[in-house]
Amino acid sequence: MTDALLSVRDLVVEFPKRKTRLTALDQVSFDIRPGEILGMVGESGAGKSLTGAAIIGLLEPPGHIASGEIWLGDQRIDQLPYEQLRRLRGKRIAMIFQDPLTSLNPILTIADQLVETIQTHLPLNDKAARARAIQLLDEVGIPAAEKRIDDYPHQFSGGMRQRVVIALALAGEPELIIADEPTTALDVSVQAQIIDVLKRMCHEHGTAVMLVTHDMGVIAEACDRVAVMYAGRIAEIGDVRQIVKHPQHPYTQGLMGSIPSITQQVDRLVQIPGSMPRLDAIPSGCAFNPRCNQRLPRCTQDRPDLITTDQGHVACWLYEGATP
Amino acid sequence: MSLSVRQEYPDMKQPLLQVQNLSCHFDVSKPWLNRVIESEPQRFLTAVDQVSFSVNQGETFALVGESGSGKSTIAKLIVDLIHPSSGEIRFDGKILRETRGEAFKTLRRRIQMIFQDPFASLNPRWRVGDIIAEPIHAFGLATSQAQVTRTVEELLDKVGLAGRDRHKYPHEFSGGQRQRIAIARALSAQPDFLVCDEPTSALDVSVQAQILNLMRDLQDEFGLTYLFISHDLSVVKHMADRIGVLYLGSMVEDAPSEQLFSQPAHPYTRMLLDAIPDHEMSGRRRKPVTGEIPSPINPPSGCTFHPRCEYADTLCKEQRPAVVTHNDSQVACWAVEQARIPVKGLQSV
Amino acid sequence: QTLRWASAGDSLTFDPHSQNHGQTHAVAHQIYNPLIYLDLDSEMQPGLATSWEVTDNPNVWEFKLREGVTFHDGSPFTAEDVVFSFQRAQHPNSDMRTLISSVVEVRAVDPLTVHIETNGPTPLLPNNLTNLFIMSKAWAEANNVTTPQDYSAGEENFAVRNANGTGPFRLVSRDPDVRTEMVRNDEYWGKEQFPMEISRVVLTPIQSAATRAAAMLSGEIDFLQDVPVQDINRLSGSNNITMLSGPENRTIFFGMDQGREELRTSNIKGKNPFADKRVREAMNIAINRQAIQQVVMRGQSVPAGMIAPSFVNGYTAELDTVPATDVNRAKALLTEAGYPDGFNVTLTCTNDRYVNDEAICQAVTGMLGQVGINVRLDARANSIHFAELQQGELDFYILGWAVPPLDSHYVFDFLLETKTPDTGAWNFTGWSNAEFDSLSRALPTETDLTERNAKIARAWEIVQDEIVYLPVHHQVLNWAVRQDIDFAVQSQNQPMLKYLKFK
Amino acid sequence: MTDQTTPSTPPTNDGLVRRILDSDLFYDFSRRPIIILSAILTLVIILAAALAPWIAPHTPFDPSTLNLMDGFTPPMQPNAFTGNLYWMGTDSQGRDIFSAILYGARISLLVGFAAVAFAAILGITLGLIAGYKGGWVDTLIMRIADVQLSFPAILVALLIFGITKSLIPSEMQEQAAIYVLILSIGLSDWVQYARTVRSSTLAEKNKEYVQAARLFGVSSIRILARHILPNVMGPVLVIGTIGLALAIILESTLSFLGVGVPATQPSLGTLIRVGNEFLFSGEWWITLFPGITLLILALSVNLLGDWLRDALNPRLR
Amino acid sequence: MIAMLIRRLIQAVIVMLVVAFISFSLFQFVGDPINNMVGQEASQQDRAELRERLGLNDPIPIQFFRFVGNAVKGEFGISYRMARPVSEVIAERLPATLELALVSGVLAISLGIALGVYTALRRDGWLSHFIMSSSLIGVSLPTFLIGILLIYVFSVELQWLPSFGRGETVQITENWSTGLLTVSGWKSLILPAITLGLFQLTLLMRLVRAEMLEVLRTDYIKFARARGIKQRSIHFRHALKNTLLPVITIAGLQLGSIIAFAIITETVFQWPGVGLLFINAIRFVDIPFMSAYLLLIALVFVVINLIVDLLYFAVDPRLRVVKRSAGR
Ligand SMILES: Nc1ncnc2c1ncn2[C@@H]1O[C@H](COP(=O)(O)OP(=O)(O)OP(=O)(O)O)[C@@H](O)[C@H]1O
Ligand SMILES: Nc1ncnc2c1ncn2[C@@H]1O[C@H](COP(=O)(O)OP(=O)(O)OP(=O)(O)O)[C@@H](O)[C@H]1O
Ligand SMILES: [Mg+2]
Ligand SMILES: [Mg+2]
Repeated sequence: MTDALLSVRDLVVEFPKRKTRLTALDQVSFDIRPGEILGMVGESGAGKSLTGAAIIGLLEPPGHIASGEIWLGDQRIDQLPYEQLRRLRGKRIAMIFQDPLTSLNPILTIADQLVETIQTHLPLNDKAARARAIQLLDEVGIPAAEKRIDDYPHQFSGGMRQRVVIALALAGEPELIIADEPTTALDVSVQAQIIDVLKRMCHEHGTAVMLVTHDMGVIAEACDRVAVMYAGRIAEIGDVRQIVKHPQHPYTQGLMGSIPSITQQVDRLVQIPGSMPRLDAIPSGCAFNPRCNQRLPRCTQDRPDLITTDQGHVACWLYEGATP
Repeated sequence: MSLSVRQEYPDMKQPLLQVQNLSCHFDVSKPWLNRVIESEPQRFLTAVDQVSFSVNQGETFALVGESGSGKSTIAKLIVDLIHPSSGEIRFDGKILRETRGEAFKTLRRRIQMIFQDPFASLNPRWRVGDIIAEPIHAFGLATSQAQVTRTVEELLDKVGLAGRDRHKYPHEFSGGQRQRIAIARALSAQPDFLVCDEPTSALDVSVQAQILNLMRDLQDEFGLTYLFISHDLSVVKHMADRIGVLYLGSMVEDAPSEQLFSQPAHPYTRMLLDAIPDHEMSGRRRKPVTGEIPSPINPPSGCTFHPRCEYADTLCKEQRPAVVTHNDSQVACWAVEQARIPVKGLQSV
Repeated sequence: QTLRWASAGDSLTFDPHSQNHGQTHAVAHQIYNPLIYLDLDSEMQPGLATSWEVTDNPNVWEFKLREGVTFHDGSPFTAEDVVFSFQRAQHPNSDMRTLISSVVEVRAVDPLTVHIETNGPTPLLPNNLTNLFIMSKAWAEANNVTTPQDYSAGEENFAVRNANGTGPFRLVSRDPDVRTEMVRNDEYWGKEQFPMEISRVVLTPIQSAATRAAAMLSGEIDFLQDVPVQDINRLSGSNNITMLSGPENRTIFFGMDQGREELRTSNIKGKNPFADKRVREAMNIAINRQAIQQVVMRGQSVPAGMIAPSFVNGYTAELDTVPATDVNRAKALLTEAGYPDGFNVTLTCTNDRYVNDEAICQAVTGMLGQVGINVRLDARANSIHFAELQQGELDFYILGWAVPPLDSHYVFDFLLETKTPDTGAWNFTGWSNAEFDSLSRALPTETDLTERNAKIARAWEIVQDEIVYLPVHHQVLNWAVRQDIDFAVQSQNQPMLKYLKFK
Repeated sequence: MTDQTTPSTPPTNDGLVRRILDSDLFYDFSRRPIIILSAILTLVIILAAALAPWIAPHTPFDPSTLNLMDGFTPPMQPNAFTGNLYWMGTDSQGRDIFSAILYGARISLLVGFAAVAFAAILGITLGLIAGYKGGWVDTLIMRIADVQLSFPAILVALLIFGITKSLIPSEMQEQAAIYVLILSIGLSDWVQYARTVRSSTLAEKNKEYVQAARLFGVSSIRILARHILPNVMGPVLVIGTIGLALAIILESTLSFLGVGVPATQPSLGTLIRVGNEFLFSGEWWITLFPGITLLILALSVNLLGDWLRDALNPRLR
Repeated sequence: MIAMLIRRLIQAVIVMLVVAFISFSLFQFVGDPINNMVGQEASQQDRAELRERLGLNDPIPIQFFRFVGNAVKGEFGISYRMARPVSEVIAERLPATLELALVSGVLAISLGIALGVYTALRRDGWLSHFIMSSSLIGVSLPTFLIGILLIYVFSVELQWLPSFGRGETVQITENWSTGLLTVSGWKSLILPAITLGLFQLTLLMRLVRAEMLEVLRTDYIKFARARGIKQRSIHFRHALKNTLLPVITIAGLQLGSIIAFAIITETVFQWPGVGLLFINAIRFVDIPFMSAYLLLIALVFVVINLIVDLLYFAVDPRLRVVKRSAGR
């Protein structure tokens, strides 16, 4: 575990509601190693974005971390005071949001936003910061960066804006980037470009990435490891190849099967009945049990812990007894 | 009214929908005064440009293309939500826009649509039962309230919901369930033809699978014909019998599904196919896509795809390619026509 | 010593002959002098004239002028200026012309003597001259203001905002409705005669009653002219303020249109209830004047039985007795008159002219309601009220009347004589009585004072008997001054600041 | 377009109470004592005003029932002349302040509600049409709105007053006053509704449920009335509530300026205006009690409106 | 930009014409102007002559154009009430109103923005709650009551500040006298300015707060936080500017309505401005003054709106660079 850059331990995020508290993240644990790209998949509402927000400390009140620990290297960061956390953000952990159209401040130029970010984290004078900004834009593949740096966000197309966003995230040379669905708002064709940029930057800078998405294609293409989330819990974590080829958790299996394939023609897709439970109605035991076609009696009562199997980690009673 | 009884069509291969040279321009000019002062001409956005295709009874025709390529516009043109600038749309041999009275009402009833956003396509203030019953009332398909209720319950049952759900409001349902309600509403008009504009793109894959399966079941049961719009090629491949590829409002290729995937002719089709993420990790290399889709207001000259095309030459820049038919497919590409791109089976033309 | 003076309304113009308007005259008195003026006790005092008497020709009055008087611009005052001023005041633009309508000619006999010839014997001519100010002929000619400002046409001339008088103060600056500043005229002819302690006067009109009271209370004002009656207690309770009060030359009363066939605003059709004296009497005894005095006026009024205040020639305490309020008798009278269920009528009232005018009307509305007369109250600004009144469009209205000449004839002439183009200018009651008319018309030329007073008494008898108007009360004048000021009210509501002394 | 033959039944409202009690709105409501208090106070004032003829001890609008000698009776002290006791005192005419407040609130509320209703109906209708039809209809309506907007409420009201004053014969002015108030306040306020409804309509009309309805050949009017209208009412409710408070205040301001209802039938504003003259002279109760009533009413309604706005704003949840 | 300006100008002209038409209609339909001009005694023939002389027998459109022509020249006729040319009266009183409006406007805008930002940033602080609650009281109390209360407390009881008028004024030009150059002028200004500005202040404050909260929830602010940008910069560089954009419009409108609302304040404080004149004009049905005032207010609004639009243009890059991006 010592080699992990980010280590999340039993993270619980709660939203106080009328009478109860909603547990949006329930005992989430995972690690990211330096330079590694960890994918986070799961259906809408599974808690992917919340995990990212919790790590960088941007949970929106009344949401809060109820228990658990988040370690960045040797530093525990889930209880840092605001100012320390702020210094961390952008410098050690950066975040990219889904919508490039709304992520940039519309009334500041790209230069304004980049230079400010750079100077917040690096001791550079205006000129040097600007040079660095141009270099960053260059790196993420903005043509004629020098000319376009003084443009406003609305003068860029969607794909270009997402590149700017990536440049901004990279400005403080962070060790970890949390990318929350960086390509969902973009076209398939542009998607591939952005994923490429992201991958390249990580390799070049040795940055670790937590890539949140619900697109298995993106996961398969970009990630080293994948965590599958279901109803605020991690259902399975493992090597991307393992998960794609040999999913263990029945949910993952269903998920993989429900994606139409272009290589084979099937008449009916594999279909998981029902839908993910709402946070206020998570069934006892395994959250997936009402939809599971391999349900065991105990699934309805006892919650499975994440156990280690030879192919990764899975939270499912089917694999109980597998070697830890 | 009973749902299971359907008019039978004598020839299943009869084209139910024929679209010919359909074009749609939107006036995106600046206000008149600005134009005068800045001496700018009036500007039009060509959303759909000379598109022709036909859909056979009982088949699924899919339209694919990048965002802004005109898919939704075609869908709206077909269901008569907007009016074409030129070209004609024939449904069952009749032109919707030229029919009047009862015939118009009947035609209108026979073409229904399922929208992309299941959250916006249901009126949040209406109960599900009333939503589904709206077409029944509007088209006068029931004679009594009891009949309406029965039909609504039957429909809910058909799409995998419970009859008592009709008392609930849309917000009490998940996205997938709402899309089922939307489908039930479309079905309540007893249509023959369903235009489905990205019906699953707002849904999670597991729910998408449910909806796609449901749509297939309904097609089998009712003999429905689909115009299926999606940007997800793998979904399209799963659903469609025939696929049309749109680029900047023009149809660049129109081919049977298998053929399109196995022998893509147009460079754009190839590019799209190459860009499909390999989620199965079959080891297929994904080719990076070059460039971005140009503005439809000022489309490139000649073949609109030429700036992004590796096969483009001067002819492509200057002249718009004609549509070439081969086998069962049509392609609009100079390079294909001039055989600069090797396409299996095309040489025979 | 600066005096900060506030009033409800402002002077309308400094052109002394343009408007016959109380506050306009009140301000003008500080700057201009008439030949004769009324002092704090409403006694006629020599102003620019030192003496006046009828000459042998009963139609000609002789005025001796004061010697050594100069205008503010230094030019001397002569008989020519008097002749000029009278001519000016007779111009059609002048509002003062009716007061001297009897004047045929004004002649300068010598620089300090003028003769005024009237179209008949006019014993009360001096009474009409107390607000007739004398301008400098030379100055008027130099500034092209030889004719008065045509007020209704909106004309403005040099004299409107500039003044050159002979009075105790000279005008420094003038911002209509906002602020008027005057300084002491050290060349004033009466410099030695009067205290003349104020060196500067700043006049500010304050419309809102509450603000007026507040300004006085907060010490921003030294002298407040129109004290709201409800604030008298509060003001007099303040250590820094002295209240001055005295009878005012103004009586408030109600008029009823008795002449019409049918009232405009009544449910009674085909006849006019007001035409029946019993109805008028019923109304007269339905009004509880004491209650109005005590509650609405807070004691600051004198319940009235006649429409002339005590200092007017012809006034008697007997005539002024207030009828006892008797609701039952009023009801009986109405029944007798054929209105057992009463009737409807609209009372039209000002809300910005007289002290608590609207409240008085409301109170009367209630009182008449109690005897069955269902009154609808319509209160509005005085300009509209008077415009409609003068068009003869009102059935039942409020009016207040002052008698500057201090003689009953003024009341008769305006309010009671039969309405003709020349008489009864403000008689909108439709009341007409031949005997009364002949009595009244004989008055101006009646030189025998005993005979004259007898006629006046007889005329009043008729009026009182007929209950032509319903008098309510005589107003009491209240001024508030800073505690260290020694001053007294003047019944015309014209503060003569030259009399003001500081303790 | 052919209209449908069978009218569809409106959604039944069974279980409405249950739904309300279940709703987030109600939950939020039930947790805010101040809001509950505001609601109760508003309700009490409205009820008291509505029931004024039955609960008021006197009829202040009938001058013949007043005894002038009762004038200026201080609260809870017997009148010096008549010995009558009024727990809120009396005004210059001997009117019982408490009754006058009830009747006055009646007028204020009547004017407020009617003005809001008038403004809302006008604004909603025009907003719906502008938003749905678009094009020159939209431009025209919104330009008119702009012109209207450049005249603040008070000015519009004063103007209409000035005009009607000279147009209406004076004997009718009194009865007309209240309608003039309603008209002028309503006219000065519709723009807000129109703008809000228009922008909501613009958003709603492009939503797919509207397109779906068009597919069934539902007529524009029906789409507007049955589909769009219910969905744009949320913000209207908020504006309406706050507008009610504003209308009540505006009414009192106009009455204060002397252009409102006549003093014989005083609204809260007229009561305050009249009482204002007696503030320095020590008869504080004449203006204080109506003033407090007005403040409580406007404040409660404002608080409710404020809360409603936050509660209905999904982004604040 | 130019096109926008022209369009705005055309719109402004149309608005002014509409208002002019309303004003003109006042003359036409509200009472016979002749009646207001001549005395009771004027004969039928005098009236007819005057009609002819004033051109009241001309066709309505011609009269309207003459009215507009005169209005452009600043001639509105003679006030019925004051018997002086309306334009002159207005010119004399306008400085007082403008000064009052300006000071309250500045007060409302500066304090409104400051408090709005404060309460948005310290959303849950007790001070914010206090400010928000008292602001509600502020909008629930009619302006005139506030004025009266202020007079009662500060003039009558404490005797700190004058209760009425403008205090000493200094004549700057022939028509412009200012109270801003004297101590008593400023003292007199305080209470009316507060009374007048309070409502707009609370309105602006609530608007700024709501707008700011909205902006603080946007993605770009979240993204800025995620980049570790300093709190100060996020609040005042990133959020505030975006907040103020929509506020400009409202602030502009508010400034306009301040002038209109001055009517009440001027009545309460006997402030010698045009508002006080207007309320009297209404009471006296002084049509020439009413119509001139109407046009004046419309003009003020139109001008403010124009300025606001230009300001918008200067501040919002999305508008400024329209041309460049369209040219791509
Ligand atoms: N402010 C909040 N109050 C209550 N519940 C919340 C709040 N924010 C998020 N949640 C809940 O937390 C759960 C996880 O949300 P999250 O945004 O992490 O999902 P996600 O996996 O990112 O989904 P998506 O793919 O739609 O982005 C959801 O069920 C959501 O409803
Ligand atoms: N009403 C309209 N006015 C102007 N332009 C329009 C209008 N509707 C669509 N367009 C333009 O027409 C083009 C085609 O739009 P359309 O919605 O058909 O694309 P699409 O293929 O459905 O894209 P997406 O995948 O994003 O839904 C786009 O450039 C769009 O901007
Ligand atoms: Mg998410
Ligand atoms: Mg689309």
